[in-house]
Amino acid sequence: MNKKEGIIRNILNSILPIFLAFVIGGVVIACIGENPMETYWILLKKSFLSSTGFMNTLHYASPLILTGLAIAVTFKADLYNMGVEGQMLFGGFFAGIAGAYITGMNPFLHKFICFAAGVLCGMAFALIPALLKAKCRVNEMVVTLMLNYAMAKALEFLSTGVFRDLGSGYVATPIIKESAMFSRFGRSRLTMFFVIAVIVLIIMYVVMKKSKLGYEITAIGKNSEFAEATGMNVAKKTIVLMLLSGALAGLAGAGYMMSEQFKYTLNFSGTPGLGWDGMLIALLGGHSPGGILIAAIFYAALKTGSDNINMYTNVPKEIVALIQGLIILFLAVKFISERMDLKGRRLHNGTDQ
Amino acid sequence: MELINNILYDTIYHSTPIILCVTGGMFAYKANVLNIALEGMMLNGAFISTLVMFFTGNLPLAVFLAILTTLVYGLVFSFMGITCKGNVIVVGLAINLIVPAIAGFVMKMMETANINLKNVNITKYKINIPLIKDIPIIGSILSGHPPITYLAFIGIAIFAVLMYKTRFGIYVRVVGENEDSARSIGIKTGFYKYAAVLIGAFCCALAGVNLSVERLGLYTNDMTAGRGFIAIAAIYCGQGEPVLSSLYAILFGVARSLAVNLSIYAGPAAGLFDIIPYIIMVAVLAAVSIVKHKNVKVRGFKC
Amino acid sequence: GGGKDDGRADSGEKKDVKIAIVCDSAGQNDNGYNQTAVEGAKKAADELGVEYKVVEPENGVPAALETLAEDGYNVIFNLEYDFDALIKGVGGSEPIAVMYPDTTFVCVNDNPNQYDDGNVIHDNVICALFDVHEASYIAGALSVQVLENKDILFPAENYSFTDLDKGGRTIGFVGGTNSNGITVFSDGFIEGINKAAEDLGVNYDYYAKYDAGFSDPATGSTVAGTYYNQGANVVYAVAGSVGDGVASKAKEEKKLAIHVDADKDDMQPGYILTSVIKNTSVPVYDITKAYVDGTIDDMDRLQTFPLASGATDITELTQIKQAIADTDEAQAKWEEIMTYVDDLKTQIADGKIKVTNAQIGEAFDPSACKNVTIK
Amino acid sequence: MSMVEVVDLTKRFGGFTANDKISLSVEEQEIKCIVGENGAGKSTLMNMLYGLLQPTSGKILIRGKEVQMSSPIDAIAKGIGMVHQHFKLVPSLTVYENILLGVEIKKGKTLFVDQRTEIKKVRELIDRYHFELDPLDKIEDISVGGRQRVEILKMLYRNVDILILDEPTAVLTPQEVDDLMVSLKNLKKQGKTIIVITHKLREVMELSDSVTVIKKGKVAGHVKTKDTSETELAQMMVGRNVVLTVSSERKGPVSKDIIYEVKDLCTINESGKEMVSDLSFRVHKGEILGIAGVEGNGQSELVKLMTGLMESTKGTITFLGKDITNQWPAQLRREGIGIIPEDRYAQGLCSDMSISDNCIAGYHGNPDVCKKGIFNQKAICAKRDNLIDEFDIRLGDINEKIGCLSGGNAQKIIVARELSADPKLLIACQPTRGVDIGSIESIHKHILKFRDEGNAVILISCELSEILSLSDNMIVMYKGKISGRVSQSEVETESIGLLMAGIQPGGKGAVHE
Ligand SMILES: Nc1ncnc2c1ncn2[C@@H]1O[C@H](COP(=O)(O)OP(=O)(O)OP(=O)(O)O)[C@@H](O)[C@H]1O
Ligand SMILES: Nc1ncnc2c1ncn2[C@@H]1O[C@H](COP(=O)(O)OP(=O)(O)OP(=O)(O)O)[C@@H](O)[C@H]1O
Ligand SMILES: [Mg+2]
Ligand SMILES: [Mg+2]
Repeated sequence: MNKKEGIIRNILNSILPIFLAFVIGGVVIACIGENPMETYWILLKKSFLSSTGFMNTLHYASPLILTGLAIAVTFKADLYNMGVEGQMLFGGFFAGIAGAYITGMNPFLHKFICFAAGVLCGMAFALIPALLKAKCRVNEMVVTLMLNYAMAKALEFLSTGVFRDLGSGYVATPIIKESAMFSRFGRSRLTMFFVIAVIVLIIMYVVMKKSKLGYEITAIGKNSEFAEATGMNVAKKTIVLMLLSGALAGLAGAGYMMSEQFKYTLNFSGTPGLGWDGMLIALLGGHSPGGILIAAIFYAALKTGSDNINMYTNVPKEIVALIQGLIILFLAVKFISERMDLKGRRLHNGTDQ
Repeated sequence: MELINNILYDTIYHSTPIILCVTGGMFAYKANVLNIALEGMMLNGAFISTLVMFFTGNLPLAVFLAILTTLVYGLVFSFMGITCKGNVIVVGLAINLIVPAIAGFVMKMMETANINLKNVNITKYKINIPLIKDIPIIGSILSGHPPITYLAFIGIAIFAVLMYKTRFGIYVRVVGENEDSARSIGIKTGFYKYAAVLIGAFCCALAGVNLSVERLGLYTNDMTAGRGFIAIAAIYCGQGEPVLSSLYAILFGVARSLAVNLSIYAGPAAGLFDIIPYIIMVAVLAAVSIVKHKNVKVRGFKC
Repeated sequence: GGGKDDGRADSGEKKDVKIAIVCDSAGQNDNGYNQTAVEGAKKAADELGVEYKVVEPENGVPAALETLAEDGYNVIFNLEYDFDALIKGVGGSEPIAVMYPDTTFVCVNDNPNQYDDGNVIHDNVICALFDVHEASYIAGALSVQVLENKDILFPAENYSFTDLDKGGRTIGFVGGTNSNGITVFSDGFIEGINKAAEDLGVNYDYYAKYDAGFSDPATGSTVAGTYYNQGANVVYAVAGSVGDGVASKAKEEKKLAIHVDADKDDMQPGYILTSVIKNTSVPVYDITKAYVDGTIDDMDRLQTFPLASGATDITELTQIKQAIADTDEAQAKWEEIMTYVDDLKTQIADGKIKVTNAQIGEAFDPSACKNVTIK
Repeated sequence: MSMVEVVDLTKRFGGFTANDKISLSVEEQEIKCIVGENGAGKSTLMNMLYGLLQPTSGKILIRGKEVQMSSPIDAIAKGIGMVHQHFKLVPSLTVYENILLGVEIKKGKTLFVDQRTEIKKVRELIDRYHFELDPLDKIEDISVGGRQRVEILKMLYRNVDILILDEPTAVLTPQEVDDLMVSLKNLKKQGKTIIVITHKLREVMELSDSVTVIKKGKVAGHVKTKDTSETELAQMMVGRNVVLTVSSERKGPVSKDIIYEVKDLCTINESGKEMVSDLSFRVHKGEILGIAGVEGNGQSELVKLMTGLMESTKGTITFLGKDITNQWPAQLRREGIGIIPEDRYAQGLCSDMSISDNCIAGYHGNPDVCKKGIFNQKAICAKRDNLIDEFDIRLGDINEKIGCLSGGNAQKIIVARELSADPKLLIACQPTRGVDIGSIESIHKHILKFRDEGNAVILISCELSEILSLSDNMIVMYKGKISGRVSQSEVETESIGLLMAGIQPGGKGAVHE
């Protein structure tokens, strides 16, 4: 009974914002003299209703699932790893280097090495804020924010210097070898990478919902003093979680490299970047793996939809960005809150000391 | 000598928008609202002021509308995040997405990729202080900057007073520190949170005007280039203390100015110079934190 | 912006020729490279009756190329440097050029469509290259000529140049990123400076930054500020919006800037010496016309647009000319410089002057430029 | 005419009725005590009187007039002030800023706060009520008793006639409790009407004029204090006979086997000051060692050291012959040390997590609930049900969050959890703080039973009576050192009071630092 009510509320809470955003977007589209229904139909048709389109959507959701998870494991533990973007870039970059410079390798092994490179790089990046937090109590949010920029610059330096593809007219690393590329399923862009992302998602589901680590993540997130006192070494766990997050981000970057980009360019993760998208996805998905999956697919649909609207209508793609922003804005709010009386409930805080 | 003057001048240049964002954002920080939309708000300030300048050439109107529209974003942020209790990070990120989307849309309608103010001569905005401007080092720090730059620095003091000497400041801090206690004596917590966010919006709008109209006379869609996030970092480093946080903002300005000015001597390694500001911030932060916690024997992060 | 497409492009019933422009990240209204391509498409639409579509891809160029080809566009222009999927094929799939043999793909700014031995890979891919190094060369020579005569040319009250013997013989370069697409400008520019300096028997200093990015004008402004303060009197920016910051700084410092891509001289009139134009409308129109005329198969698979073609050049200099002092002496000097410049253009066209072209992999030799000290 | 009258006041939280038609009246210049078990609805009732909660139905009358209060501001305007169970102070502000919070004095019509006048006014206030406080101290630096006084002054400054105190003595030292009672009686003399919620029947008897007992949201009875006794009140509250002081009588002498030994232990606080200095003591098998002392004399740090939450700068701790200095809480629990932490909701429980999650906290890595890092949900539920059964923990919905439990039951979960892991030593800090008498009785019984099974207990409490009644031996701490050691047979409350103040009985003067 109660549960059912909750589900209905959750559904309404996710549909209402989307609806509202599309209405506002529709008004804007109508204002510039285009047909909103037609525009939306293209969005829907191309992202969901055609099989290739839907598979493409899943393809673009793959890295988002992973960056979403990367954010969720830390945010849930009240650790603000804003460095997922940088970790993803770092991982993607060196997966690309491993993919480009190692030759004559068995395809399976080669991909594995690339993934390993990506994961290790992601973890290496995450280790810095983790150690600074655990050993010196430096605010991890600030450090990761800063290192993101430093990382982007450092990678630019590397890709314009030692790892530059001299044959290319713009800044790019050499393209990765065939053996490191995921091949597509049929005519869609979908690759094995999606399957890998889903497997990781399932593993993370078990970790977060059923495991000791998941329990500890929740406890640290809800009350770190409690966690410390009941024997979770918060400093150590901080390192573990940051490394896990970095590994997921690195995996996302590596997979994106091997299934979509194939070389590192300065626009590797687009704007605002897969790591930032991941943050939204984690928050929208309520830090739960199931929510993250849905949010990632939805977000990817908007992204592909943006291209399609651009291609099949005269509506500028900024409209899609606007709708995207509005949806996120409205999704932040629970329009239908829990029963009013429940909302006012305060939990005990313990004696004041 | 020229180089030193240059470095100092550029330090002020690069510090200004960050200081404005910092002084604006720290009230929200103190009120326990993470205003991650500083970036978007600053961009909006830049966009609207440039747009209005482009069409009217009327600077006061441009500044006024920039502030007004940014305050609208501040209201949206507050309404969604505070009144509707939405997740403020999500709301902030959404605003960071919406602002460039709207700006991009408008520019698409104008069929341009950036707005260039041909009617504006930015040297006109520079205030050259007689006498002082000729003193070597001090001259380039104190003279030749546009008005908002001076405002930003004066703002540090004003906001420090506002934060610590007035009822408003006390309430904002109380609301952030212990909302329950604020409520129990009848402080309208929502009002102070709104106010804190709106101060942030106001300052960000000025930062945007400074960045676009005053300094460059043009607008491009990602001209804020992460300065809002740097400001957030500076606020956290300085724990929302006006002077300390601003010092971090200036530190960043120094590092950035050094990076730009020295990189022309660095040859191929110049690309690495851009990393300096960020590394310096992290290093300083780590050092400060180590010193601060050297006596802490309590385990865990709650101390 | 937008084209004529009405959203029913996939009906496939129309016999009309459809062309598409895939923009790079600067977007269709960049007042430069993308925009001129769109203008070319518009002209083709007006004069040849083709349909055109402008795409600003969000999910990468390859995806856009594929979708457009799938939807039956006949000629697709790719303005971004991303060609691997098109030419080589990625992820185990065929190259897009092979998947859609009936579509003509045009790669602008690069020539990926050849084997190492120079043979063409795909017959349905045409590459268009601009000899911007030649235009840059002219810009470099012009800069030196103008600077050496600045006291005659410009009214003193409008400009505050650094004296030539106090470090004023300095020229700066701000590049968006360290790639062939950028260095090609710088190399030609240096050679042009060297040529004029040699002719006048002077020596120039040259500052360059190749990693200013493309988006933050404030960076451009500060970097240029540094150069100007080091004595530079001209700064050449090949860095998108960053260049706008450079131009704005030039006006602030009352010195000169050189812009790039389209004629942006009127952005800061009088303070932008010239712009190096890369007029993409020429290849867009020409190739579309060839397709419509049915002569496209006879075209060379590599189209180069040298200085002589008009697709790349410096501007007409109308803006800067208005800033020249109203004295006879100045006007005469200006004419003299124009003659000098025209002479250089002819020599380049005749092949008497050979400018290094980094775009096709030629290496630049600094030691050949004895009159320029690269800092 | 009664000062405050409440008629048929009802408060529902969703389907749950926290207050059910409560009626009571408080006369002018009366001290009224309200007693009842944890979760009976006392705080809810008071929160309605103070405008923090709105009644679902019923009336509130002040001086005979019906009033509607939508916020504390209304309540204060009507002359009602409240000191909460959990203080509502702002730690980073000073005493005077906290007192004047919301009623700052401005410099004329400017925005600025007139700090000088404010400080002066607060000084006067402190002097008028003979409270011991420095207006310039920051709240985070003063003792709990001090904070309480600040809360009271905050209300007095606002000229309230009716003062509500919710469990004011739960966190005070005996001295502070005495001081508070004197202050309250003074206030009554000065014309104030006072309502006090407390679990301590001794205080009820000493302080109040009349008592109202609340049970499960309903009034169980009104009595005049002079007509009743502690036992009768306890009976009314719990509905059965309660043993008010559990006797620690033991069957034989304490064994000679040392279980736990602390030697020359030292640690410093953030500013480098030594908070525990060269502390040594031993705990034997079958012994309850009480540690008494005025708060702020290093007990808190000692507890943190013993429970692995803090590192020592010097000294050792040995347990069963093994060096366990500076081990982490998880290791300590694995060695066989059960820990009842000082602050229930900060360290012992996580309010936002479920009951079952809290039941395994600290032992969540044990093989019986967790294999290869994956939880066995069934085993966890079984364990939870066991604990609830065995320790008679009363709760509504088993799937509720811990935060919804009443204080006593929440505390019982911790005790149950720690004892069920079969430790050899139990470190129990403030095990009954804020807990109702029924629960106190049961917690005390569990502790004694645990000792009688041959285990040892270290009991840290600022409730002197608790230490006196339970412990076999005790040490008193003063300024980070031990100022005295006494065994139960030779104990006198008075001498302990002196030891706590750092004075050796027999007039030997202060203990050396
Ligand atoms: N906001 C709320 N929402 C739902 N239930 C609540 C709320 N506040 C209190 N309760 C419930 O109402 C009951 C009465 O709570 P209250 O705090 O008044 O008890 P109390 O008598 O003060 O107990 P204690 O002695 O532990 O302080 C408890 O069961 C509590 O869980
Ligand atoms: N109560 C127990 N009884 C037996 N073995 C245990 C118990 N608790 C933990 N262990 C085992 O002892 C080993 C070390 O425990 P410990 O908790 O230090 O592991 P850990 O990996 O450091 O865990 P954590 O991540 O919680 O710190 C682990 O293999 C663990 O499974
Ligand atoms: Mg209570
Ligand atoms: Mg461990």
